[in-house]
Amino acid sequence: MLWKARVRVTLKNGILDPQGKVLEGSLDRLGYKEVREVRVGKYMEIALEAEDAPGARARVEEMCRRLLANPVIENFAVDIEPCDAMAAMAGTPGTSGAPCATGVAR
Amino acid sequence: MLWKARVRVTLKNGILDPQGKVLEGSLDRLGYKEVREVRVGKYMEIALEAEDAPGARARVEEMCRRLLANPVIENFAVDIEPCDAMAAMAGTPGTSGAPCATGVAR
Amino acid sequence: MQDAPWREMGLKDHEYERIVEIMGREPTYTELGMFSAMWSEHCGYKHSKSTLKLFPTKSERVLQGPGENAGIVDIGGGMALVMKMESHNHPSAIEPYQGAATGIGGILRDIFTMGARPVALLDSLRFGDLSNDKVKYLFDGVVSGIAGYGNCIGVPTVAGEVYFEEPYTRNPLVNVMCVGIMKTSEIARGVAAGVGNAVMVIGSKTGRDGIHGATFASVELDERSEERRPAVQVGDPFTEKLLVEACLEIIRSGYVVGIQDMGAAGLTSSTVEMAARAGTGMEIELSLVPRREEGMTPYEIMLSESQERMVAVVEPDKVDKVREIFARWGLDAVVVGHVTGDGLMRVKENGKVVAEIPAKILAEAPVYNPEARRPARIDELHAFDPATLPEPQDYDEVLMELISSPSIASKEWVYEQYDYMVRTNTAIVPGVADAAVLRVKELGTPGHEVGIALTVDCQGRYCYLDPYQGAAIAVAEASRNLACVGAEPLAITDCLNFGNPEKPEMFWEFQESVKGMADACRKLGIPVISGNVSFYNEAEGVAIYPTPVVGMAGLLPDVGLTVTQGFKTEGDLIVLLGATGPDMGGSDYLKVIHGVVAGRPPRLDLEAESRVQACCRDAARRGLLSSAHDCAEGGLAVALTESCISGGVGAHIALRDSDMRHDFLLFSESQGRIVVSLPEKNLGELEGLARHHGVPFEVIGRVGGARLVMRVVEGAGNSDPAGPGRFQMRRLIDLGLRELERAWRTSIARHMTDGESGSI
Amino acid sequence: MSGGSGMDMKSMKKMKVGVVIFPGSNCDHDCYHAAQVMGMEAEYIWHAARDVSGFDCIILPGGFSYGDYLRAGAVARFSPVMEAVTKFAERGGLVLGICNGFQILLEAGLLPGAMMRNRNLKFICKTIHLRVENAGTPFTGACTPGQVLAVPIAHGEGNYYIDPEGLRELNANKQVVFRYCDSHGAVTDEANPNGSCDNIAGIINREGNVLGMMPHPERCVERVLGGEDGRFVFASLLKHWSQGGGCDAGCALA
Ligand SMILES: Nc1ncnc2c1ncn2[C@@H]1O[C@H](COP(=O)(O)OP(=O)(O)O)[C@@H](O)[C@H]1O
Ligand SMILES: [Mg+2]
Repeated sequence: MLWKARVRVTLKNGILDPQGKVLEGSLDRLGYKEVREVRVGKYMEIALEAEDAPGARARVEEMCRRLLANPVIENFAVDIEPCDAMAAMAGTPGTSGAPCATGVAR
Repeated sequence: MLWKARVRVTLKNGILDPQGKVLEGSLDRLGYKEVREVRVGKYMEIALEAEDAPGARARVEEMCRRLLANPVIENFAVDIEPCDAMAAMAGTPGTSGAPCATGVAR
Repeated sequence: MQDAPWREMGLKDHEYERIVEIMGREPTYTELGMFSAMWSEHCGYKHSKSTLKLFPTKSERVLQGPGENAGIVDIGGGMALVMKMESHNHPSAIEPYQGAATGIGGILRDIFTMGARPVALLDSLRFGDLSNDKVKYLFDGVVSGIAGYGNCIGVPTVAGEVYFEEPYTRNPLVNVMCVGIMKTSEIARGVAAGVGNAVMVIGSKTGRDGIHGATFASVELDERSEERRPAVQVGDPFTEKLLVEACLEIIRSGYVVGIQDMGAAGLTSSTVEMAARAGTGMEIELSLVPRREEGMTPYEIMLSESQERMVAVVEPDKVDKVREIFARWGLDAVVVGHVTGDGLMRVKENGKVVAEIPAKILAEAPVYNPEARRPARIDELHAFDPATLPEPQDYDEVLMELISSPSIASKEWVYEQYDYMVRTNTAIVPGVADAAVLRVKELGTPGHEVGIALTVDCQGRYCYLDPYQGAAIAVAEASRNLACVGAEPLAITDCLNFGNPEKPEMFWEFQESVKGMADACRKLGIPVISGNVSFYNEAEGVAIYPTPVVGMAGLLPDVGLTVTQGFKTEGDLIVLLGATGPDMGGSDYLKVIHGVVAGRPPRLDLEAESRVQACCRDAARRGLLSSAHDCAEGGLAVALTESCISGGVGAHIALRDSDMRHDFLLFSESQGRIVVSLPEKNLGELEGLARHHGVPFEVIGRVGGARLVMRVVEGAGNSDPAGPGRFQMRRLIDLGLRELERAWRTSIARHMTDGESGSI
Repeated sequence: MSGGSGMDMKSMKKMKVGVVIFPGSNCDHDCYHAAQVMGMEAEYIWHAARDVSGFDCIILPGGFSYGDYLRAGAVARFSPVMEAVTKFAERGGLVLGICNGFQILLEAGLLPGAMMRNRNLKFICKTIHLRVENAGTPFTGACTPGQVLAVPIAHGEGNYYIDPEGLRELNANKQVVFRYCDSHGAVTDEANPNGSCDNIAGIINREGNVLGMMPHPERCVERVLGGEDGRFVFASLLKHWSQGGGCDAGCALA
């Protein structure tokens, strides 16, 4: 079965995030005074075959440990959803009814 | 009240994602033959004050349109969660009981 | 077919009628798309072709003039230099990072497609006023896009220019130039020769990105432009790096008959142009083209401008070898068709013909001779008399303001983002001299290699006031910049940026500029070997300044003898070669200090210009000079400031009085002037050279101290200008080097940090 | 200074340097050229190679391996050649990672710490100053302790990070080999171009045979390019080699 993993990679606590700081400054200048903090990370969508959700999660977490995140400075979090062929048409990365990566054939 | 917005910015359908292609190749060489596609985007966590969740969402979506995403090539999606002071200690960006941005004091 | 689909594609009704007439039938949708791309201004040069014929394009050194992907000149020793410049203005206005990045990708392909290894990039940039937030966003994005692509692919960006002027606010100019080096024996061309040979598509897969980019470049920007997102592509410098290596390998191996990159109009233009050049035809099968997306129509495949793709024509028995080489670099190389003898461009999808057009007809867009009309503004602007302006009280203040204006200030903020040293050939890095210098490792001896000098120049304001004169000055300045490092001009590549040529005033600007450039090229003996025209640079009816950018390459027999612009040694004499006149029209002094853009641009005496340049070059080659720097924007005072800052040493200047106002004396932008410094013992020899060349020569001061002090000697002709004055001296400028340097060096960074754009 | 201190006689065997080519390497030919200028014998090593024996030193050059997509060096470290390089290093072979090469060594775990984006978020290309903090390594033996070198940098991700404990260890073991400094040798925040932790520009492993540095010594071994301080690094290697500290012999820190 085809699954979609959403991977978020963020800098560990305590590690300075210059990109986040720059965005805070820019948002402030644009008038968003309510913003308290911005942290910038990476986001990946991975479409993969797996038996079940736990199986998919285990594989993706392994990919994160080996390649997708650098454990010295980064944390990661993985969400697994079934690929929804219908939603794949939508294009926007919704929160539910997740499009399968981008629905693009390879 | 303090909210936490998770912003995911992804390339629009049909737009080339060179990073995703390189990761696909690399994961394949590492033996993850089950991977069908990888798309790489950006991820931001924004801690902000707002009356309620819809209010927070509206503001963050506006930030996305104005600054955080380039509508010419990118889509964005926003999730809003209440800031959970307890979880803020955890450090890892979990899916629920979201830490507030990274819990780093400013 | 819906109502008049050709209009949406940018074709005129009469052009459509002509197509129907030639074809003897209505074209299919795919055919119409192919026509509209090939007959767009961008690919077809409809409005510019007849004017461009004015350029001189030959010299003993020219191996390839205009007409191929890039021009080539012989630099001796069996080696050749390849060069080309191109614009990516409209994509950069919409998506500055990717727009600029893919501009770099495209110009690189034009070079290695000829068989040359790209060795240098240059960028010529124009934006609006830097205090505008949108301008900052564009400027920041464009510079990081150039850096992102150029650095990643490992080609140094060695020189460029940046101007900030209001007319470029909505329509910035992003012109990029690439230079390559190759053996003359390895020149490859974009020809589809040899009936039966295989046609291969190489590199990235084809997606829906950039469909109709050529058309997009051929219309004015409007509020809908941001919605034309398919016209924006994402660059993949990593794939292109592999493509460079693999293409150079197949060219050297002799396996390819012809090769061409897929630029504007993608598969259509590359196949059609290759067939047309060879007088052959081609048949391709679209189902064989590797695709990134499902369900692409023939129209989309033929017009996609996905980046990092090439077309190669290969003898059938070499196909496997070519495939092998590409596989080693991790790239696709797929046979999609073959060369035919019938002159037809035939496109099939799953065996069914979807387009069939004579290649020649597609490649030869209709040629127009539009109406030209001198704009009314010219006379008004020329009527302005700078002498009516008040003379400033405090010249220190004026100089500080001038050197802090972003167009004059240091461009360090820009070029420090570029890797200008990779490949270890850059002998003169940015900011050190008027032109970049690269050694050619293959020629000469270690430490004394043959050098190539590179520069890009154009002052759009001059061209706005007088396009003929402004364009001629661009050529003269580029050549002068080469003379300052001691190099001899080899050839020009250009990028001609103008508004809508269908408007007679705009077309007049274009015509005048080409005439000005052509005349200057003839006079200075420099051929134009490649270039690019970018029309429709208008946003909401406001056109840019006419901006014919000149990219020039020159040759130095020995990089060890290169001269830089910084003053070096306390006690050296400072000499001005060339004469100063009241050339205030279009000057930075007028614009920055008085807020006026008017007058006539500086006079240009090409005879005098050529003599000054020859004199400087001779002096450099004889090793007489410690420094040389041309007087450009901001005139003599700014040139001296730059020489002081570059060298980290001050200067004492005493100018002979003339009947000119002191502000004119300091800030006039008279052409044909070079400030040199030299040890006193060389003075006689330099003076002899100046006399020999008939060049005005004036000792104006001495290097030393930590201040720039400029005085004017009032009274009779003086005999010892550098010494303590026996005459009445009026001090005009007295500024510490540190103060000058801080203002000049940090100006752009200061503009960029307040109200930072913060894009990520 | 004269470069080829270890190369007195023409007839003598030359020190043999292998320069790895990853897809996306840019400074491979620069390292190759510099090694030759310095009187070494240079040879390229393709990233798919599984054997790197026979070299006296291996250089992982600068550039953008795999486009530096995701993180600089993250993908390249899985190249087949890296297994061989790791074994080579374990046996005591000299490995020099320059810029992207340094990033790859970090990702591969051959050196501790990680690289982050420069603190100004921009690529930076310019000549900076370095202070030699440890002149007792095979890569700095021709330098004097505290010597200031002018060497170019060119990177977007050169902001070195290591946790406080790791930093203490680096310092305790004299593993910090180069620090960013001003022209007088003062290690100041102003002289830190990219935000690196403790101004670190180059570190060595505990065994003393694997060095990573962000600046590019190969870009300054010829006067015509404006500087020659990079010669010290190559001359150090030659010195070490000519004194018998060659390949497979252990090269633990003196
Ligand atoms: N966009 C740019 N890219 C790279 N280098 C640049 C750029 N703009 C300016 N430079 C470099 O900065 C230096 C000064 O440029 P400029 O002020 O145009 O000098 P000049 O008037 O002498 O031509 C030159 O070395 C030039 O190549
Ligand atoms: Mg200039």
